[in-house]
Amino acid sequence: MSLSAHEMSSFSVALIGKGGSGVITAGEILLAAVGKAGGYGLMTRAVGPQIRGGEAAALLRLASHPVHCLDDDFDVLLGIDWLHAERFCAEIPLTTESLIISDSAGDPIPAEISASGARTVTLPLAELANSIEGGRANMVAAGLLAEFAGIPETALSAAIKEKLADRGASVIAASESCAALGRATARNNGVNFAPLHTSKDETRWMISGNQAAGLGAIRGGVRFAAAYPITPATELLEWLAPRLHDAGGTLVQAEDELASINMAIGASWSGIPALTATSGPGFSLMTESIGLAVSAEVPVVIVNVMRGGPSTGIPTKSEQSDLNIALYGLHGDAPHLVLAPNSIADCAFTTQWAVHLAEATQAPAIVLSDQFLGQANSITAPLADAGLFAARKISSEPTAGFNRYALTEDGISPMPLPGTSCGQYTADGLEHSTNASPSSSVADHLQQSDKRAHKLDAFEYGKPWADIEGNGELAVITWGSTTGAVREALGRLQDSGKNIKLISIRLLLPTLPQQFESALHGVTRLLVIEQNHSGQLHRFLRASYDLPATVETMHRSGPLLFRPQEIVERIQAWSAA
Amino acid sequence: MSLSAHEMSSFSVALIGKGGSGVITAGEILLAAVGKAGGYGLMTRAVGPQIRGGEAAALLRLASHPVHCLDDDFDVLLGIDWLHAERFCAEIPLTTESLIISDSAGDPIPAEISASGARTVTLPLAELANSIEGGRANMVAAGLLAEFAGIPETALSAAIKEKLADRGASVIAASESCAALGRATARNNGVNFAPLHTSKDETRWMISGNQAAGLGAIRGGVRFAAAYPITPATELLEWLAPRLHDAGGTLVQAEDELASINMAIGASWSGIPALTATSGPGFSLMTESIGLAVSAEVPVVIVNVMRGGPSTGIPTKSEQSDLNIALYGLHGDAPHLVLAPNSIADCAFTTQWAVHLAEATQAPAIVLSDQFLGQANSITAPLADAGLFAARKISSEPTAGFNRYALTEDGISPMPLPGTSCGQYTADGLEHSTNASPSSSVADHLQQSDKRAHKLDAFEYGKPWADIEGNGELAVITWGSTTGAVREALGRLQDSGKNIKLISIRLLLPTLPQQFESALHGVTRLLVIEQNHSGQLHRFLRASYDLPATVETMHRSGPLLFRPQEIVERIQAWSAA
Amino acid sequence: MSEAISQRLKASDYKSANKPVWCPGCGDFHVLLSIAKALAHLQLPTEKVAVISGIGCSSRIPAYLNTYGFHGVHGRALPLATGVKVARSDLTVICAGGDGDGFSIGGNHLLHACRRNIDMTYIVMDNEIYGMTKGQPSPTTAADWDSKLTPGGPGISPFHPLVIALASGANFVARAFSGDPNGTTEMLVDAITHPGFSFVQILSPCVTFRPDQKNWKKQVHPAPVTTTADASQAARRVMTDDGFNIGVLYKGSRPAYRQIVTTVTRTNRDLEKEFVT
Amino acid sequence: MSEAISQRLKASDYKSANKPVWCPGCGDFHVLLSIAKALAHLQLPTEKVAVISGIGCSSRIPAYLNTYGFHGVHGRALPLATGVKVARSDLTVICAGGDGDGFSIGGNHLLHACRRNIDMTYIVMDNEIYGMTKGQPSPTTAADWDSKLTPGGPGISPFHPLVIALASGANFVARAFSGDPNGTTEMLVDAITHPGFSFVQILSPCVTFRPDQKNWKKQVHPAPVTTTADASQAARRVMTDDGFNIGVLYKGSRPAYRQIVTTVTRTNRDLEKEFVT
Ligand SMILES: Cc1ncc(C[n+]2csc(CCOP(=O)(O)OP(=O)(O)O)c2C)c(N)n1
Ligand SMILES: Cc1ncc(C[n+]2csc(CCOP(=O)(O)OP(=O)(O)O)c2C)c(N)n1
Ligand code: SF4
Ligand code: SF4
Ligand SMILES: [Mg+2]
Ligand SMILES: [Mg+2]
Repeated sequence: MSLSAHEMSSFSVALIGKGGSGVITAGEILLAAVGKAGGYGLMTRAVGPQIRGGEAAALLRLASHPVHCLDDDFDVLLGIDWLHAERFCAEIPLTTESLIISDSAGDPIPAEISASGARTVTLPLAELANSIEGGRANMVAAGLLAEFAGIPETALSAAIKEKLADRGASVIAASESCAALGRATARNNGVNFAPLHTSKDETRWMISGNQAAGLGAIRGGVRFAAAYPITPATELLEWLAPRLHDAGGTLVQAEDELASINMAIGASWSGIPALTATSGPGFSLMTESIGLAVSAEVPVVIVNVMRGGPSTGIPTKSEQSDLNIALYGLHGDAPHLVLAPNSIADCAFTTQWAVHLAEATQAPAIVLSDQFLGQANSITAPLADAGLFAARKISSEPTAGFNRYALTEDGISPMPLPGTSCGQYTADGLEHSTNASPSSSVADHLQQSDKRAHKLDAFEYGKPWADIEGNGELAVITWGSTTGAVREALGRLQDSGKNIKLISIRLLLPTLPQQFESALHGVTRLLVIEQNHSGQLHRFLRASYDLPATVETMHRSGPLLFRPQEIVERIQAWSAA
Repeated sequence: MSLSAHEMSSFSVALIGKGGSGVITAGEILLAAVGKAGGYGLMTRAVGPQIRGGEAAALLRLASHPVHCLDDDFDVLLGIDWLHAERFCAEIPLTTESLIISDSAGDPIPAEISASGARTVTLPLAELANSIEGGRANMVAAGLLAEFAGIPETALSAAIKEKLADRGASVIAASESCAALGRATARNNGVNFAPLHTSKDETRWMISGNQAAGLGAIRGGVRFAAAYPITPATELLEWLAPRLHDAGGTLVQAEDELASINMAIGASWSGIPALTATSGPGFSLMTESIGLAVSAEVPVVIVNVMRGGPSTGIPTKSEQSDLNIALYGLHGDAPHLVLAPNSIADCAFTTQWAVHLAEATQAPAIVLSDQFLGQANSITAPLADAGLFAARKISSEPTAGFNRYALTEDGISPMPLPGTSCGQYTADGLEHSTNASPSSSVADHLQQSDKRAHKLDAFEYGKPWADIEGNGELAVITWGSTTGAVREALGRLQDSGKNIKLISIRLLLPTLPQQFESALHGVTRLLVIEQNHSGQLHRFLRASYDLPATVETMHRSGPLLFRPQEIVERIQAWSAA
Repeated sequence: MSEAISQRLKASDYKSANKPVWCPGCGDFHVLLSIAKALAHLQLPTEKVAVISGIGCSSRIPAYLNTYGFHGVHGRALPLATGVKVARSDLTVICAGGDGDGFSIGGNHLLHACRRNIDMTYIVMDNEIYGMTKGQPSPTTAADWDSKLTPGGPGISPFHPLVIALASGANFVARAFSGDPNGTTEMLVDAITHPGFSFVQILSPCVTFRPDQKNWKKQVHPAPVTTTADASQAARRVMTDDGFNIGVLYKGSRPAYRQIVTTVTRTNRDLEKEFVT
Repeated sequence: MSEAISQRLKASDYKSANKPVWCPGCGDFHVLLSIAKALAHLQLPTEKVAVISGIGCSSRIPAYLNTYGFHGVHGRALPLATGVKVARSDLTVICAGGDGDGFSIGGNHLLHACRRNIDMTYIVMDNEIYGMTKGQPSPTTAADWDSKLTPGGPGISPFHPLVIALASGANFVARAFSGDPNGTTEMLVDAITHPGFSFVQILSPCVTFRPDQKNWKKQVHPAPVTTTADASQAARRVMTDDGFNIGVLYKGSRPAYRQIVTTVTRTNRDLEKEFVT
């Protein structure tokens, strides 16, 4: 099988199997192994409707360079078995170049899958596994695929030992034997893939976006989290629970999201930087109290790991459709911050930055991650600490006549923490005068409204507001997880000599007219790409900025994520027009 | 005092007094009296921070033609006393032409008020009242002001009898005597106002926007309401409670807004058209479940009587700042209807229409009223029934293989009501296939997302989507209660020969690109006027429509409402530029 | 149990064609069966029953029944059901869900639904866990039950749903065990026919995240006391029992909440007259 | 009561300069006084006290105290206070509000705050009405109390906040009457010093919308029983009393919920190591 220069550096493989077949475990081992070998990669999973034990798929992309999205199609689809595998069809695109591997003794490949025209090969996976005491077919598959990808034995073996550490020595031994059989089978099968180029000596991290966001939060100074479980944000909270405790903080499980956001606001108001994480339905429940944080000027970070909407929607799938509610979902005029990480790794930086900004501006910051970023596991270079920390403007020695909501030049008023003598005041969601007493006066409302807007508009955000890459008259604007596929598409176009500018907006609110204008300098045509049904970013950009005369948009609802090639094709058609 | 032709037809008066002074009662009597005389008018009230019994002001505009906003300034300010009266300064603009009346024996006029340069006169209000057994100064004031306004004695007397009916004959007699003394004093005081021209024979209604919305709801077919009290929506619910019962329906008081919206959805799903009413904080709590109504395709009407925001904000004052959350506040892509009445009277029509549209499209409809519209009392011509009624596409005899969420041409799928045999299905907030079973498939999500958007986009809304008046290259766009002041300003400009087009949008969502384009036909410059801090309508219009090259905006937060003259001046400056 | 000659509906007639997403062995399968059997016992027309739920494994149940159903949002099943029953007194309304849905996020509605005493039956499939989100403690989870979200345990004592129901005014309070479908069916029949708000806690094991609950079948036992009509006595009993007393613990006689009276006593014309001045 | 020589804070030192918006004669004036007196009795530094509330007439109270305060949104005072106390165990946290705020929209948080048993005091000024919104029934309003929103009365029986608190695990439960500021002060001192979650229902008349409550001063009487440590006994007593028993009805000994341990046992560096593969 001959691969193009580009594709050679990345190898995509899907493992499918029914509940208990261990495809997820095998996928995780492969992912870890590529990391140990000094490569890169990512893995997502797809599951059937069953709560547990239903059919599952591990979707992997192993690479010699950092990757931020799945590839256009899969080089290999391996089915331990094919029960309900057709359900995953849409998520596992195959071409005639792809290879479908199935068990010689198993069921036939479902018609929907073989309709792809991919080449097929049957191998005695189960039989090989059965030849080893305690052997399992998923481990044979792992060995086979590792061999295809060119992952060295040492890396795979280390990954197996780590992953199965708590299952005991005999399970590990059997797994290694199975993997070895798989490797041998691959070598002897006439199928060849170019091995990945990896550099063994570099340290790699294995991290999901939810973990990265948790890490960013702790790095930023968060020491209190309130939690109500919801897919796909739960793991962020579960990751934080023990670690916050060890960092000198705590996590409290709340009775609902109304409680969790208020607990976070209470903790923050009392001086401990605080966060909560949720997804669309829970986020909806939080908006009233996020407005309280706006009015009372209390920093707080809310991570919304977006899933398919509206309503309960599609809890286990990704979509970028909570942009509207994040931007506009608070009642009244309620200036606040909205940020979005644009890669799994960036979840760490963006969350850390969000903590820093919320604290510095005494405002709520909403971080829009999504199911893909949050739940995908990735192999990356270590994520550096951005060095940004909660640095609130504290009033540590207030004097008589002190005004909590004083009108300052930058709109940020020093805040005394409870315990500070002479600083007593009552924080309030009612409109108030500078000295924090409730007021319905025209002048107070106008002053405080101005102040709340101004403090965010006037803040110096610096470069991270957007990732801007490339040059040219044509630009693509995107945000969040879609950036991965867009970036890769633009890279491919560049390889073929076509320069397109990328603007991936990390700080969505407040709007930054000057920065935006200079980012658009020289751009005559714009393409807006996003993963939702109504083109929310596009409308937001129209509302907020002066755009070039020609703007097009590429958007569709989830759960099918954009792949680089469709973007390449769209841009080619667009730029040729 | 000589008045211009325009001003002669409207007489503005403010009555101020401390708790118990009866200024609100006097104001209500005056308002009713002008109605009985065949005139028009409106009245709002302002109160101090005290829960009850604090200082209060009745702000009236009595007129010979329908009025939809307060006038630029007040012809007369009468203080029964002046305790804390300065708090109302901003709301009671006075000019050097205005007249301040105070009690000869009372405290001096506060400096903030007399700073207006208005003429002042002292009259022995209390002394006159004391000359009558059981007499009260507020009734002397009522007589005095009725005389100034040219309201006939019969009308005033009828209004007194009606208002004080349950206080007994002696109170009524004393009040009438006081009023007579007031009248005599007015006649003998050298101060003259041109009397209002009214036509006694026409029927008038006295109605507030909250009542009108209630009436519209019942006319539209609503028979179930769920309630959680909140200022300024409570009166709507309180008005409905006994009347829904008498109309063969009911109102249930819920434990919170999460419950009230769900009760309404449940009732509607089972076949009874349903409504709930709230204000910003409560609306925030409802958004998650409004999204459920979107996904499950259940009609429901939510009236948001807006108040000052963000957060608890200014509960007793008006603002148009919940437009953002109404348009964009649901998570996911969640197409729904947003409407706004643009006058007190229009609260009846718009709410009735909202019920009709929600039922016809099986979608939630949000009606954005506000504190001014809701709580102002007005004298209008009787409000005709628009004849629009809940007409849901019911599936009354479903047959085997029936699909609740079938893909139809207009996107609206016939809905069986519980009790219908063969129609059993489970309504769901999870994404679903046409037969209502949960689905996370790419195709189902896309189809249903398309369907939900399409059914609203394709519906024939007809003319009421906007009030469009006048012609010309210059146009003003506005919405909701601000329309009153804008309309009057444009009327004045027209009187002086300047034609400006008015577009007051009643149906804000879905967007109607064709209708909008034809409304803007020939318009080269646009001014957007609204009552909020961030220019929410302006941004929404930019996001949704192609606007003329030159667009300006006039917006400010509440609670100070726009007055016609400032709009006139702004338009003059703008159109001259 | 009366026996009709023809067209008698069987339990299976109350089940829909949808295959449950539940894990094999989940207690909720038995609850589904018990509901179907109770409905068959009562011979309620399938289209005259509305089953309303929130979100959770257990809350998936409406789709598995061949009745009308509404799978609402998390925690709001009771107000949704309230709207249905107040508007449509002709329907038999069953509200169903989990301990997370009903006692955590939905706790407030439980309080007020009990007070309101609407004629419906509320079934909570209590597995002392959030199953759907993969194993976090619910309000009925023991204080020391270790989980990722609350390492070492939530650290707070589980609360008593039945006491809460009694204190708030539920009119019928029972505890059932899913592993005994016949007993559960009987209790459900009783609950559905009893006027006002009936609350049935069904201990329903989560085999996936609470394998320890497989022991429940050994722990449950019939309540050693008879049904009382004294709420305070019932509350005291429940507060001090071992949590495994199975039976109808309380039956009250408070009148159920009013429903829509569809008679029109005032026309729109009458309403309009109010405004004439 | 010990007496310090100098700098002893007086009750008035705990009051702020803000003038209450309450109606003359409102029971909440006395509650304000009682809180100030209790704080003075305990000689707590003003800046070490945080008073957290929701929305309502009663919820305005933080602004009238010279402590730190947070006037949050309607119904969410308890979770706000929970965040404060968990984060800052050095503060004395008092949560305060009305029966609408605490039992209607906020009912769920009451259940869970009691369970969580955080060391704070929750004061509900119960006037059996929504005062702020001008007179609608609250969960403690009698079934037949007529109002515009519920003509003829809400038609549902009032619920028992104290039983709910007991059933959910509050560690201290008392009922006070605002018209007896000295008795109330004493109870508040007791509540604040008792570890864990203390719940004090203060009957506090709304003179404007419930003029009938002026009678309360004749109806209240000391509870005829002594404080118990048996929650089920206390619950039964409260369920059957006349609602006017004044006194500390229950004192438990459950340990209070954990608070932040600010010791760092794992650095960021340590955390990062987890990810290395
Ligand atoms: C507003 C909201 N918050 C959180 C969730 C996530 N969620 C789904 S089910 C569930 C808990 C389910 O537990 P339970 O009600 O006990 O049902 P079980 O799965 O155990 O049957 C949660 C927290 C959600 N869907 N919506
Ligand atoms: C989310 C929300 N819903 C409704 C309101 C309106 N509201 C303000 S106070 C209140 C009730 C207050 O009653 P209670 O807590 O008993 O306090 P009281 O005024 O009687 O002291 C209500 C419903 C609100 N502010 N926010
Ligand atoms: S996770 Fe537990 S509750 Fe959910 S279906 Fe499986 S066994 Fe049942
Ligand atoms: S309305 Fe009632 S509760 Fe509110 S301040 Fe007045 S008396 Fe007090
Ligand atoms: Mg459960
Ligand atoms: Mg109250």
